[in-house]
Amino acid sequence: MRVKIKLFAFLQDRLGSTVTVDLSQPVTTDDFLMAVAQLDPSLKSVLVNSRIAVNQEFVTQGPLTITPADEVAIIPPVSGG
Amino acid sequence: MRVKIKLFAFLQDRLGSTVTVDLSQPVTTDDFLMAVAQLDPSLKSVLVNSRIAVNQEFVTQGPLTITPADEVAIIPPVSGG
Amino acid sequence: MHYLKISDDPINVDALYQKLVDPQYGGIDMFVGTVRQWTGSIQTTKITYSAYQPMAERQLEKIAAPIEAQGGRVVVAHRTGTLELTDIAVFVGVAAVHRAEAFKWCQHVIDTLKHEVPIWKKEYDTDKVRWGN
Amino acid sequence: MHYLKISDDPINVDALYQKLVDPQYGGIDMFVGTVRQWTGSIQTTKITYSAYQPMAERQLEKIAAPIEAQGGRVVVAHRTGTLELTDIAVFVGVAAVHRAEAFKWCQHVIDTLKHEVPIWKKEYDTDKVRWGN
Repeated sequence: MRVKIKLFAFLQDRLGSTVTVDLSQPVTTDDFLMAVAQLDPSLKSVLVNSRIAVNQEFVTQGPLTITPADEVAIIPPVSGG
Repeated sequence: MRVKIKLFAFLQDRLGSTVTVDLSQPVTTDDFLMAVAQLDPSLKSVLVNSRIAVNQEFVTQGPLTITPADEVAIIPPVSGG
Repeated sequence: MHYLKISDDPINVDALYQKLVDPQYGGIDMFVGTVRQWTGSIQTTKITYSAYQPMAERQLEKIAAPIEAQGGRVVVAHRTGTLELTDIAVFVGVAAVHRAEAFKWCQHVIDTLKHEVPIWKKEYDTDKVRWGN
Repeated sequence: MHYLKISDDPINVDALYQKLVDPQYGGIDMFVGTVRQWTGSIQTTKITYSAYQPMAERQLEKIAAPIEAQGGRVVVAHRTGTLELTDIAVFVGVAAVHRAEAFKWCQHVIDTLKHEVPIWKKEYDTDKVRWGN
């Protein structure tokens, strides 16, 4: 299944605001992170510290079943405030 | 020696902004408080919780030698803020 | 650099905030104490604050000095006179490099002020007039 | 009653303070985070904040809800866009009946925000550009 993933911050600077990856269901959060790491292996150190949000809620490791309607995002370490 | 004492808050409402009392030197802080308590015994409960300031600094129990140039004040429990 | 003032003038949060702004600081904590209507079943209508003004400013100076010596900046304003509901009685602001210090120092200043600074409130409640807390 | 906003609009301390004023409260604690010039020997010239805006507001909602359930009021504003030295990045204000709660809750909101709210800073330092802290 093709899944669109929103990217932010440093990841967005490097890969743009969304990427599309191929994943087989059900998906773990590590699957998302590793699929993006394959697009650019130099991002691995940021990705291992990132979390996944589905429909704007953090999710724990999974496994998850994603539908095309779901909004998936990778949340690198936050630095607001 | 006659000593002028500044009063504040509840004490000032009752006795005015200053009172003059007779005290023999050297003076303890309790001497000041008890001299004022004699002017109005109903103030004793406030006075036992009050502190003495000389020249705008809190002083501990004494004994103190006061000169006419010193500014003596009774500081009832504070309630600012 | 600190600013410590006890006066009848109304307290303006924004003007005092501006005194804390500086590129060396990243965290500013400000505490504002206002006149509250209810304390349990007691209803307050107004409060009159009085102070032993020169001593109160000296006491504030002593509270601020060790914080400034550690690099913070302290701004305190306390009202005297008669205040209505929601009026500001006290403003305590502390600017620091990091936020943990700003919080710690700000709380220290207001906690110490409430014990060591000669200011008194006369509270006009609907049942009676109360001195102090 | 809370107000939680992430936007490009400059943050106005006085306008946000006004949202916290209420006769039921006696203590208001406000934390303001500003753009600081120096972090050790690193000199910052500006910071650009970006956010996953709808999720960030949802996360703030979750932080504020338990405080409001206990009777407090929470006001948070966070900037996005490019900020210069001394500009306000974040305002967190909490109003409570008593001051101890105002301090505790305000610090809790900013501490939690810094871990759980998807906002990022891109810091332009004189030596290089840094993402995050």
